[in-house]
Amino acid sequence: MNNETKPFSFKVPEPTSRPGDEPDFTGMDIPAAGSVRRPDIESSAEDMKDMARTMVRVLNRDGTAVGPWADPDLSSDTLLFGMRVMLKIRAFDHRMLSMQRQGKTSFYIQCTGEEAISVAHQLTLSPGDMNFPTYRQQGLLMAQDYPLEKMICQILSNEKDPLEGRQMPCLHSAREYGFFTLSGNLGTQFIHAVGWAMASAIKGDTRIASAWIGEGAAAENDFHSALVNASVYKPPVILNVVNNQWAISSFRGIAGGDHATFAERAHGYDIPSLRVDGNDFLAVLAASNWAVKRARRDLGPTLIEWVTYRAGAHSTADDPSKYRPKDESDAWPLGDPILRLKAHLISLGIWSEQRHIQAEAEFSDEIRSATKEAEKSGVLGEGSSRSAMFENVYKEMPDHLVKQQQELEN
Amino acid sequence: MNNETKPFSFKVPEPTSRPGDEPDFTGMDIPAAGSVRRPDIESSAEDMKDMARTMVRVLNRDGTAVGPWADPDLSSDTLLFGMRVMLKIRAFDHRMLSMQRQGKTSFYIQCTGEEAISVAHQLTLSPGDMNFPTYRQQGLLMAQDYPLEKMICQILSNEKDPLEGRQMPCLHSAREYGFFTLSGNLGTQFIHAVGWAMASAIKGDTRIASAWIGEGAAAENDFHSALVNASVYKPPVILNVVNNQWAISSFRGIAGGDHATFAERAHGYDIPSLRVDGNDFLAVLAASNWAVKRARRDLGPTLIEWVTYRAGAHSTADDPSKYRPKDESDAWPLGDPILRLKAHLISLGIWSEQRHIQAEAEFSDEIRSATKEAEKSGVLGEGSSRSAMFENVYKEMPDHLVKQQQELEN
Amino acid sequence: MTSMTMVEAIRDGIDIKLGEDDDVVVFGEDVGYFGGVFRCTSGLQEKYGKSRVFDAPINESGIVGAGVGMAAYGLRPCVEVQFADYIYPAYDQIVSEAARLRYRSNGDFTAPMTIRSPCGGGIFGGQTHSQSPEALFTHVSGLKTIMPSNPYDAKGLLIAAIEDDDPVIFFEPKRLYNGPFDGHHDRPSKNWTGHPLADVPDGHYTVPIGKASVYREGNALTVLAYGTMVHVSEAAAEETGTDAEIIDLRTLLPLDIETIETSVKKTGRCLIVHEATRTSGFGAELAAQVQENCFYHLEAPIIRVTGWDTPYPHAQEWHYFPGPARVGKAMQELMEVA
Amino acid sequence: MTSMTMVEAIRDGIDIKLGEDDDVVVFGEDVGYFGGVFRCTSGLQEKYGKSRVFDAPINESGIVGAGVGMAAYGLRPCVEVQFADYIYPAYDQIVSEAARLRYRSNGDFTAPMTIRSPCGGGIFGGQTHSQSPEALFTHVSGLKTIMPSNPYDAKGLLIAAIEDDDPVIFFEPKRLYNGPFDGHHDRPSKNWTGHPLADVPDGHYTVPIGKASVYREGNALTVLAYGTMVHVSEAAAEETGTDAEIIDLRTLLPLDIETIETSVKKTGRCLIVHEATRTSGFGAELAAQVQENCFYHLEAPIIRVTGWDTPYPHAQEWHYFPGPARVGKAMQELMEVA
Ligand SMILES: Cc1ncc(C[n+]2csc(CCOP(=O)(O)OP(=O)(O)O)c2C)c(N)n1
Ligand SMILES: Cc1ncc(C[n+]2csc(CCOP(=O)(O)OP(=O)(O)O)c2C)c(N)n1
Ligand SMILES: [Mg+2]
Ligand SMILES: [Mg+2]
Repeated sequence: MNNETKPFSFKVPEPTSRPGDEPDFTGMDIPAAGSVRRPDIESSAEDMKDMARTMVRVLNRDGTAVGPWADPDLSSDTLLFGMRVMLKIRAFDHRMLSMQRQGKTSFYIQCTGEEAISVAHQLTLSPGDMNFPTYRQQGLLMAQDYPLEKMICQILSNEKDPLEGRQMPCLHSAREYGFFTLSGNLGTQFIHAVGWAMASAIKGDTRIASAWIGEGAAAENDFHSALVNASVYKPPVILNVVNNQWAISSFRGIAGGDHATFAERAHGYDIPSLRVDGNDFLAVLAASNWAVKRARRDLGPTLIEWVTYRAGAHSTADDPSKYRPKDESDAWPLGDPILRLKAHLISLGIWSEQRHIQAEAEFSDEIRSATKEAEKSGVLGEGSSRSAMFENVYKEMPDHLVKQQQELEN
Repeated sequence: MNNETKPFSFKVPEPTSRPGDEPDFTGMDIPAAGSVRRPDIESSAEDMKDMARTMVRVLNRDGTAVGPWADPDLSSDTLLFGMRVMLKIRAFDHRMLSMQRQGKTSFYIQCTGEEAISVAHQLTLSPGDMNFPTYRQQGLLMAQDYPLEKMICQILSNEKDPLEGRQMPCLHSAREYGFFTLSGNLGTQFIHAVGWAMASAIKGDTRIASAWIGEGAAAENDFHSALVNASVYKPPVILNVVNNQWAISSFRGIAGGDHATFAERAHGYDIPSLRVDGNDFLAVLAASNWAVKRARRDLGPTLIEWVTYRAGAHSTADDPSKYRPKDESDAWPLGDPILRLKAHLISLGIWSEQRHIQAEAEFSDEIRSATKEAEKSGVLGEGSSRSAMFENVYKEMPDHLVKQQQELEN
Repeated sequence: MTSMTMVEAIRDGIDIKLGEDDDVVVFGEDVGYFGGVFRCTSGLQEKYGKSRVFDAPINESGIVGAGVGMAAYGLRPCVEVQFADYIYPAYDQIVSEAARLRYRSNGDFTAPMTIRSPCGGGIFGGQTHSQSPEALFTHVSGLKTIMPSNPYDAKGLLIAAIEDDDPVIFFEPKRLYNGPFDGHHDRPSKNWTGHPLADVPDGHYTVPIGKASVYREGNALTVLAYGTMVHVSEAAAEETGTDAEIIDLRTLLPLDIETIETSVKKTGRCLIVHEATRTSGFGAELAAQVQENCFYHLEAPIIRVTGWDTPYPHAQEWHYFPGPARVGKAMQELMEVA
Repeated sequence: MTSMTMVEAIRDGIDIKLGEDDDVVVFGEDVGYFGGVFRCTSGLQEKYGKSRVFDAPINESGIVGAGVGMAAYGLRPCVEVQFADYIYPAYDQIVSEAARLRYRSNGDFTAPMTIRSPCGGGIFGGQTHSQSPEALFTHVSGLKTIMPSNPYDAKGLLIAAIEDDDPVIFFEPKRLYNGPFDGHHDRPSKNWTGHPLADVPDGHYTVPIGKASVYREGNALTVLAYGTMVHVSEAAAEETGTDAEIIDLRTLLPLDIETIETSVKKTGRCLIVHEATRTSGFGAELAAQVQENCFYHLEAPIIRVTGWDTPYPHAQEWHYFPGPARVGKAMQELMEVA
C-alpha cells in the first residue's frame, strides 16, 4: 500500500559544537525578561501549555527586575541573603575541589553556575517540607545555614561524618533540614518525592515535597513513574528538572531534549509546568513561589524546567574539555547567576563591587577555618569506625551480621 | 513565606459509574466525523499538537465516509476483506471462550469491540514489517490469514502448538507474519519495537516497526524508555496506545488518562501524535496509513492513541460486573466497529444484512471445523513434549540442563 | 479462632493493621475497588476509605518507589505486586532504595514497608505467573524475605512484617491461597477447612520473623522447605514412609540456622526442596550453610530437589514442578547412602 | 602479541568485532563521542561512525530493551551499563526479555547480545560504584554470566560473548582495568606491563565460554575464585605459603564443574572467594555443587570468604573487601582441619 519508501538513515543528535569548534547557542530562543505572562495558580495544565516552550525571566540585561514575575514585595534581606549563600557555595566548591586534589577526599561535585536554583528555591520552602535532591543541590543545605563543618566532615568521611563513612562524598542526608538521603542511583528519588507528598495528602498534612532531577536523568524510568503517580493522585509536590545542558559527556539531545522541552513532558500527564531561566535568581524565586503556592493550596503538582548550564566539570573524575568546547561556559547566553544578581543588587543600591569582594574574602576565610576544624577529625576516611559498617543495615543487627562482625574482629 | 495553607486531601480518581450506577459517558468529547484536519505528514510534533486532544473520525452516523481522512481510493475489496476478518475474529473469540469453559484451554483473551484497530492497521503494513503486540491484537494475525488451526493449537498447548506448550494461550509468536513473541509482562515490547526500528535504520533497511500497548500498561516504565529512545533516534516506528478505557478493574484515570490524553504524552518527546476513533475502521485505516507513510519516508515515529472500549471481560479469569456497570458497553458512544463498518458497506451497496448473517455462519463453521481438527492434536497441554521444556533455553543445551533432563527422565 | 483460607488470613492480617494503625496504607494494581485479583484486599477500601486502600497505576517500580517515599514520611505501606513475576521492574527501587535507605542515611531515613506478592506455580500460569524469585531478595542486605505455608503463619507473619521497621518481601504461594496443595494435581483439590493451621486466632498476633518451625518431626532425614513445598514434602514423606523431619523455614532472611542445625545434626541427612530454578536458588545458600555448620554430622551429600533451570513452562508445568514423586525419590536416595 | 591493559584488551575485542561484523553495534551512556567513562570504547565512534557506536540516554532499561529489539531484528548489540550498580533498572528487560526470548518463542526470536558492565570495588566508590551482582544473573536461566580476571581472557571471552547466540552478562572488575590488584591497597599500584596474561594476541581469538582455567596449580587446597579475587587469592597463597590450586572460573554460568571437581577431589579442601555479599552469593551455588559432587573427598567444610552482608561502605572499603589477609587466614584455617 505504501510504496514511497527509501532506505532509512540512523540519526544520532549532536551538540552544536565539540572541542575545537566555536561554542554556538544561536539556536536557543531566549525571550526578553518580563515578556512572559504569569498564569493564575489555579490554571489547568491545558490552559498554560505555552509556559513550557518559553522562559520565565525577571532580570533585565541592566540588572533591573521587570514584568509580571517581578515581585515588588521582595525584601532586600532576602536578596542579600541569597547573594551571600551563593557566594558561600562558590567558595565552598572551590575549596573542596582543592581538597580533592590534595587527596583529602576521594571525590567532589561542584554546582558552579547553578547556585541560584537551589538557593532561591529553598527560600520559598518552609520547615517540614522535604527536598529529594540530586548531588548538585548543596544550595538547599547552604541556604539553611547547614553547619559547614558537618558538611565537610561528610565529604572527608571522617570521624564526625554524620553518615559514619558509609556514603560517598556529597551524598548527604539531613532530615532535620528537609534534605532526603541522596542516592548514587540517578532518578530514584523522583518517585520518592511523589510518594512522600502522597503520604502528606493522606495524612491531611500541610507539608510539601520538592523533587530534583537532572535533564540527563530525566531519561530514567523513575521520571515516568513519578509523573504518572503525580498525575493520578495530584499530591503536593514540585518536580524540578535541572536542565544544565550536559549529562557527563552527553548533551541534552541525548536525553530527548533537543526539540521538545523538558517542561513539555508534564503535559501528557495533566501537570502544569513552567520553563524558567535558572540563572536568574529572581525568576527562580518567583517561579518557585508560584509552584509552592499551588502545592500549599492543594492544587497539586507543578513541573519546573530550570534552564542553566553546568559551568564546571561533571565531578572531580571528569574532564569536560574532552567533549565540549573549553569556552562554551563563557558563551552561555544566560550568564552567571551570581554576576546577574550582583548587578541587580548594585542597581538597587544595596550592594557594591567592594562589598562583593569583601564577602568573597569572608567566605573564603570562613570555609578555610571550617575546613581546618573538620580536618582535625580526619581526612579521606580516617577515623571512620569499622563497626559502623555493620550497623543500620537493619534496625536490629541479625545474628548472621553479628557473626560476620566477629569474624572481622578476630 | 507562604502562609496560605490548608490540610491536603488525597485524591483517587474514580470512573463516572460503578456497578449499580447508570453508565455515563457524557464527559467524553466526540467531534463530528470529518471535522478534524489532516496534517501534512511532514508536520512537526509542535505543529500538530491539536491532533492529540481531538479525535480523527471518518464514518458518519449514517455510515458514510466524510472529511479529509476519508480515502476516495479505498477499494471495496479492502473494505470487504476487513469486514470478513473482523467477523472471523469475533467468531473465533466466541468459540475460544467456550473452549475455555469446556476446560479445553486454561485461558483465553478476547478482543471484542477492538477488532477494527488491529485489522485495519495490519492492512497498511507490508511484508517484513514487525508488530510488537499485546495479547489483544489477534487481528494482526487474522488479517494475514494466519492458519486458524495453528492458532488454536497454540491456545490448546497441544502437540502441534508451534511454541511446544511453553507459553500460555494467546501468547503467540510468528516471525513470518511480522508478529513478535508476546510477553506476559506488560509493556516490555514497546522499547523492543523502538530498538528493532533503530536496527532497521542502522542497516538502511526499509522495514518499519509497530508497537502496541494498552492504556493501563502505558503507565509502565518501558513506555517512557520507548518514547525517550524514539525521541532521540527518530526511528521508523509507530507507537500504538490502545485506550480501551479499562485495565482489568482500573479505569483509564488510574493510568493518568482522566484529563490528559495518551496522545499528548508524545509531545514532551517531540513525537507527532494522533488520537483516533478506534471503532471506526476507516479512521483506523487512514490514520495508520498516515503514520506508515511518515515512517517509510524516514520522518520518524508517530504515536497513535486508539480510543475504544473493552467490551468483554479482561480475560476468562475476570468478571467485569464486579467493577463496572453491566451495560456500560452498550452505552459506549463510539459503537461497535463491525456494526459501523457494516452500515458503511451497506450504504456503498456492497454488503447486506443477509450477506452479513451468511458470513457469520460461514466463519462459525470454518472455525468449528478448524477447532475439531486442532483438537485431534490434543487439548489443555495434551501431547506437549516433556523434553521441549529443556530445549531452547539456550541455543545449545549446556551440561547442567542435560543432567537435569536426565534426572527427570530417570 | 476461625477457620480461614490463606486469602482470608492475609486479608484479616491487613484488616487488623489498617484498624490498629492509621499509618498503614495498602495499594497496588486492582487492590482498591476490586479488592485484588486474588481477593486479598476485598472489602478493605469500603471499610477504610480510598485514602487507606487504593488502586495504583500499572507500574511496579512506582508502587514500590512511592511506597519508599511514604515510608520515609512515616507511613507503613503494605503494597501488592500482582504476581512475583512482575516484581523485576521494581527491583531497582527495592534493592537500591528500600533496602539501602537506613544504611546510607545512617538511620536518618528508614523504609518500613511490606511488599506482598503471590508466587509459585501450579495454576497453569506459564512462565509469567509462576515464578519464585525469593533468592534474588535473600542476596540483598537490608531486606527480610518471608514465605508462609499456611493461614496461621500467613496472618501472624504478615502482621509482624507490617510492624517491622525494615522492608520485608512477603511472598504468598498462590497455589496455597485456597487450600493446602501437596503436588497431586490430578487429585481433587483440598480446601483449608479442617487443617490445623487453618485455625486462625481472631485479632492481633504475630509469628516472629526469623524463626523456622518444625513442621513434622522425624529422625531419618531433615527436609528444608518453605511455601508449597512444605506440603509436598509432607506428602512425599508419608508416601515413602520416610521418617523425615520437615523444617518450614517461614523466613528465609534472616535465616533460623539454629533450628536447621539442630535437626541436621540429629538426622545426619539433609534434603532441600524449593520450587524456584535450581542454580543460585535459595537452596544453594541452605546447602552452603548446612555443610558449613554440620559438616561432621553429615552422612550423605545434601540433595536439592527444585524447579529445573528453565523458565516455568505452561503445558509441562507438572514436569517442572518438584512434586511428591521427585521429592520422595530423593528421600529414598538419601536414605540409601550407607 | 601486544602488552595490553584490560581496558585496551576489551577495546581491542570490541574493535575487532565491529570490524568483522557489520551487525555488531555498541552503545551506552557516554560510550560514543567520549568513549566511555572507563575509556573502553574510546576512538571507536570515530573509526566506525555514529550508526555503529553511539551515546544512549541515561536509561539502563532502555539500553537493554532497545538492544533486545535490535537483537531480535538480527543485530548483535554489545551494550554498556556504566556501573554494575546501575544494572537493576534493566533487570526486568534482562530477566523477562533477553533471557526468555528464545524459549518463549521456541526459537522464533533470539537475543544475541552482550551486556558489559564494570563491577567490584576498590576505587573508593561507595555503595553505588562497587557492587558485584553476578549471583543475581546466575539464577536466571537463559543467560550466560562471565567475569574475566585479566586482559587475555577479557578479550577472548568478550569476542566469544559477542559471537554467542545467547545473551551474555559480561562483568569487568574495574579495579583490574589498569593493573592486576592483589588487595594490597596500601602498596603502589601495579600495571599490566610484564604480566604474562597481559600479552594479548593481535586479531581475533576466543576464550571458550564455560571453561574455567587452573590459574595456579597446587595440592593442598582448591580456591574457587573469579575476577579480582583470583589475584587476591594468589597473593594470599604466596604470603601464607599455601600450596593452593587456584581455579579462575571465568564463566560462572554455564559453570565448568568438571575442572572444579577434578581439583577438589585432588586437594580435598575447598575455599570459595568472592567480593559480593555472602548470603545467596555465587559462592553458595559453588559450595552446594562442590559438596554434591565431591562429598566423599572433602576433608573439611567448604569455607567462603566474601564481602559482608552489608552494602559496600565508602570509608570502610578495605574492611569490607575480602583482601589477602582474610583469604590467607581462611587458607590456614582450612589446612588446620585434621
Ligand atoms: C542509574 C544510574 N545510571 C548512571 C549513573 C552514572 N551517572 C552519574 S551522573 C550521570 C550524568 C547525570 O546527568 P544529569 O542528570 O543531567 O545531571 P547533572 O550531572 O548534569 O547535574 C551519570 C550518567 C548513575 N549514577 N546512576
Ligand atoms: C508487568 C506486569 N504487571 C502486571 C500484569 C498483570 N496484568 C495483566 S493485564 C493487566 C491490565 C492491562 O491493561 P491495559 O494495558 O489497559 O490492556 P487491556 O487489558 O485493557 O487490553 C494487568 C495489570 C502484567 N501482566 N505484567
Ligand atoms: Mg545535566
Ligand atoms: Mg486497557
